[in-house]
Amino acid sequence: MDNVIATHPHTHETAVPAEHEHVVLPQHRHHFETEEQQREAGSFGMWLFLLTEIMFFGGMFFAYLLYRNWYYPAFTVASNQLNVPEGAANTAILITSGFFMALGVWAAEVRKKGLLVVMLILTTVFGVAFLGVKADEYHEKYEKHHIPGSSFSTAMFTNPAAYGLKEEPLAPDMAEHTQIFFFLYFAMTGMHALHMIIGIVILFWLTWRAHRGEFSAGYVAPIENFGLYWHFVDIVWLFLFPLLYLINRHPLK
Amino acid sequence: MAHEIYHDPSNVTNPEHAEHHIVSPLQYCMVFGTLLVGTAITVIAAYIDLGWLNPVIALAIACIKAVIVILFFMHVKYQSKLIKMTVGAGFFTFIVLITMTLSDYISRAWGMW
Amino acid sequence: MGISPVLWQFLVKWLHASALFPAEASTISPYTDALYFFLLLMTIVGLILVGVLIFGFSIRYRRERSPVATQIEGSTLLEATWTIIPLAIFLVTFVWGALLYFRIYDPPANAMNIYVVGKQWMWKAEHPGGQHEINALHVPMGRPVQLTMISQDVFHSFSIPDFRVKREVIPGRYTTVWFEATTPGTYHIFCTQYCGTQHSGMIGEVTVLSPDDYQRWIQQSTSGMSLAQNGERLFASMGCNACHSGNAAARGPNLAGVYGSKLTLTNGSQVLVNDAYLRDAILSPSQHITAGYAPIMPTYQGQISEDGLIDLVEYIKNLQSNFRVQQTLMTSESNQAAPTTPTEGTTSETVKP
Amino acid sequence: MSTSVPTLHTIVSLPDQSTATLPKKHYINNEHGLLSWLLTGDHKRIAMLYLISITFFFFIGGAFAGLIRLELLTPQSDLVAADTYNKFFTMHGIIMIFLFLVPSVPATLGNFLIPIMLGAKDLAFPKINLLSWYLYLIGGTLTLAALVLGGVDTGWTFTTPLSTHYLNTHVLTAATAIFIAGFSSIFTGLNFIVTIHRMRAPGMTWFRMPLFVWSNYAASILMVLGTPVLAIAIVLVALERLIGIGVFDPAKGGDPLLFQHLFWFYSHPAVYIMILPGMGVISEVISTFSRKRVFGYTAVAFSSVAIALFGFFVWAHHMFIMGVSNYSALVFSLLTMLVAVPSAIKIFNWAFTLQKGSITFETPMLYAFGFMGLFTIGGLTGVFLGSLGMDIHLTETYFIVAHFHFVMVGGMLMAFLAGIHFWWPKMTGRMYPESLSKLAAVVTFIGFNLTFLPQFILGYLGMPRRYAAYPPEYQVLNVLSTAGATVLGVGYMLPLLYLGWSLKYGAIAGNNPWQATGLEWQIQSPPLTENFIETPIVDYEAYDYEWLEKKQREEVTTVG
Repeated sequence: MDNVIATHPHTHETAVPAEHEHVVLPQHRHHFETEEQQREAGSFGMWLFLLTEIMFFGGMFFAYLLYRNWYYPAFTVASNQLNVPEGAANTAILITSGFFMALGVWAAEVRKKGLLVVMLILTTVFGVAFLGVKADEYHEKYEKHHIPGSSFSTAMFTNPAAYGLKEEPLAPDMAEHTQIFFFLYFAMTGMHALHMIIGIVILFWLTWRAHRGEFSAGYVAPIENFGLYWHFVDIVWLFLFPLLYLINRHPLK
Repeated sequence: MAHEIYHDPSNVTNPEHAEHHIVSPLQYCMVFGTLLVGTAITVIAAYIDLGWLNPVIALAIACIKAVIVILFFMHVKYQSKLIKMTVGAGFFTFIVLITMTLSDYISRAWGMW
Repeated sequence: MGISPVLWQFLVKWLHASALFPAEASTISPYTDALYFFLLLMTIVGLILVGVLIFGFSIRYRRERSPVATQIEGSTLLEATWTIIPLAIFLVTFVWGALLYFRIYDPPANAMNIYVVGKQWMWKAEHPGGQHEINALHVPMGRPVQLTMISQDVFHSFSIPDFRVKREVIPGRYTTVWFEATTPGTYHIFCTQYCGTQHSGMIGEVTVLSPDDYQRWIQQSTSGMSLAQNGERLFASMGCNACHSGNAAARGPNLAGVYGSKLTLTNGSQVLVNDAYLRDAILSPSQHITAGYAPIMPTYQGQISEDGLIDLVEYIKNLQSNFRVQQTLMTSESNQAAPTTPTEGTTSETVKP
Repeated sequence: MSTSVPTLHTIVSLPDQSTATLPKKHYINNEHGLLSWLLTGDHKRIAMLYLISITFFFFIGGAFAGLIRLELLTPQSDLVAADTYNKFFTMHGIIMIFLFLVPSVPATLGNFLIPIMLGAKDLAFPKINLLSWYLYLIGGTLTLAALVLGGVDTGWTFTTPLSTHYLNTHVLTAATAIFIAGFSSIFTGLNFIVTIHRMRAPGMTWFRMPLFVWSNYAASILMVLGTPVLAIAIVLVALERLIGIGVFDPAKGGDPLLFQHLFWFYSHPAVYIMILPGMGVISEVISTFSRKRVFGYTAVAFSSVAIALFGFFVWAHHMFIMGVSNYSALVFSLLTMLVAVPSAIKIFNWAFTLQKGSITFETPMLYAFGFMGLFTIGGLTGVFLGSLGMDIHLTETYFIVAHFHFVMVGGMLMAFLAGIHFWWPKMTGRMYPESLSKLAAVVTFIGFNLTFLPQFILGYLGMPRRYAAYPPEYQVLNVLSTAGATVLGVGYMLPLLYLGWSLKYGAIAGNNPWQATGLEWQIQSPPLTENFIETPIVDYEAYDYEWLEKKQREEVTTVG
């Protein structure tokens, strides 16, 4: 039996960097023919997972698009209640975090253990900083009664003058729709923050593993794949920031 | 038995396979700088009244930033065609969701139905 | 032989009472049935074709007769055939179906209007003359009837199988369906969209009457107040007439004759004033401000029931002059809640009390 | 190896039963103990775990179907009250769709076979494969919890605002269950796509892959891209219920149709997730039992991908009368007509595979014939519903119930049973009793038609779906349908019994009882833990029966 089977020499025809030769990594899973195959399968799998994330956020982005068109006046004034300086600072913080993550991937690829650990820690620090600023923003919304639900108040939109705002007051029925804006704001940034929290938990774990030297011998797939995830979370924010904070500052008449 | 075939070409070489490319820290720094500049521009642009151009500019900058992140931070520029197509497929389906659904909402206003 | 006569009689009666094909009781039915039979024919021909191929080949090429298979790669010509022919048939079906769709959902201009409110779990029909029916609907034969429908809670679906019409009844939005009944009799009304516990109890009967019977029915079952008259009361008691008084200096636009006209809104867009527009303008006025007026109208969301909205819509629909608006304004100013007995017809719908 | 000379009316060739034994070492006896199963990474063991859990849920869902049919025996709602009936059909729908049909062929047969068919040792991510089984179990357990705690009565479609504001049952539990089961399906799809791209053996080019792999690949794309949209729709429903956010609530300015759009964006492609893998099974079975390469291999392969692609463009045909714009309805109706074409191509290609073949009629082939007939009816009645004007009268009636049961039960379940019988000898190493299984196939076919053909007539009469009570003139057809369901129930119980029996008493199957060409038939049954002793090198096309004959001749001469 089994005469389809022939010996398959494990030749590395592809140009693998010289130091990779002849080293069988302990992390190499033996159902893969080569480490190259394993690495590419891993990153392809990660990309497919990110596709599902695109579609997951896609549903909310569509809801935002729809209701912004329906309730444009409500969305513009509600959006102006968001804290642009904090949002902009957060964008910079997140980009910085992503930058350190990218450097971390590089550090792993060139097998610098100490640098990798430092980079992962920096990534974590900036990620936590992002969440801290976000928490402050949420708190501000809480104080302004802009959290959808029973405590939600449209007073700021029906009577802006009382709050020192220069905007035109909204009709009460339109002001009610600011709640949809704030719900979408919380849903989208909340879902984004949830992804950040999951990411930070994984970062702790990766930092610990990097500290043990697991990624300093040529096995970098977890770092690379986590990097993809972390950058994807960045990208979501890169769209959330203008959509929620910026594009409504000069409403069309 | 065809012993001469050791590797399925499409399995280990193109188009599904790409060399492992290490992006240099210098390149990362440049990307980082571009992203920060982009953020600054988008914030400044938001405070200038450009009418309908405001959202267009903001989203255009966001798209450019996203593409840069995808290409360099996420290494897609150096990846195989397969990965590039995968990324494309994701955004394609996203656009299908948006446009096909929007076609309903837009055309609802056309008639009294 | 062995079957008892009683059981036999029961079986005959039981089978006799069962339906196999719905009655054709509206002008739409023959059109729907024609497409149905075309599609049925397509299915049967397709099934026979596949059946003949499977059985034919199975008999001809069974292992006993054909011990060795002949390998065939495929045939572009054959494959093109069974790509193009089904595609052509499906496209014909598409065009035919689309034409039928517009026939069913495009009401003729002269259709009489009846309002239907769906709620868990009943249908409430409201005739303009003020006749209200629960889980029943009386319509005249040979006259197009348009139903303007809305749900008070969840999705329902209004279906009269014997008329081949059906339309979802949606919360927050008017939908319409129309039919012209051809045969007197009673037919089922079903709610076909699952709407909660008593979904299967949300059924009723539509009674098709000859024009004479219908007139008789209309006169016998009126509640005394037409929808428009109810609307007029509501209009006054909600204080609508304070702004929509029709005076030149009024804070709200003049509503007389507004129905069916084209309005320019503050945002510059042009809209046709129809039932849906009127309803939306009452519930979310800020998106429907007529050009030249300030956005001061409060929302009535949650303050008027769907029935009340229908009354108001029907009132404004029939408002030809502002004479009575101003009359009621004066009476309400003199602390009388509602107008007394309606005087001569300023509302076009008048019903003998 | 195979000693008994095959007779003319069958291709089954089993080893000499007096001397044959199961292989000494295979994936089942490789390790022992419960933990070795619960912590396994072996795709074949996970497939068996899935098979057991899916069968369990199938019979629970089937029990609810039985109860529904029993209630509908009489026009009044006398067996159970209306609210109980509503819980029955909701449970039937949720269990059958999310816990049976979606994972059925991919998670069991696909899991077992795709790595072997590609010549790989395992799926790309064995741990994620195991994780997706656990997610499935959690989803299933939560569904059962919702059931035990008092049930849920939203219908499987969770229509807003009914599900968000008007029902007081365990909607959140059921929604969580579906959310989690959805991720199980995402991970399965992801695993398949990566495996198919990355793990093919040398020589296994795309166009040498069996069509079963192609169809699972297409279904996997739909799983990965569609399921997350369902997830977000479900999350929004849960939030709407919990804190009343108003996105789907017309009273607060939301649009209930937005939920429909998001829901059907997944749930329409989901029907292709359900049917495509079944089509793959049919391709394998038809080819094997007519000893012929599938007619127009490329067309069949690409039609799977075409269905996956077009499948994303037609979802609003579930909403034709629900208030989408008429222009949109036109576009979606036209696209629906286009998506029907690839299915027609497949049917004719299978039919012409029989031409000039050498056909035998073993059980899998009987199920496959059943599939072709029933799927033809199911597919063509779908055209009724895609046609705008016809849809108005037919939608939300028993016609649509009959239509999707023809596709899902008549199509997918027939294909599932065809596949289970076809690969049973490979999975267990033993044959099932042939005559009994043929009887089961015939009983299933008859019972199925008796159950669902009357429902087409009921639907055209206008009997609405989801009715606990109905006008008495519909009773005769309902009685017929219930009678058919009884027969159908017998048809489904039989395989459970004789397949269980065959585990111990079935004849030893040998490596290749069907003389089939797939890689999976060239290894021992049941296979070794890592499938192949050495990585195979593929140097022949799929369904190359001449290659197989040549190989067997060589074997005989070598042994001789």
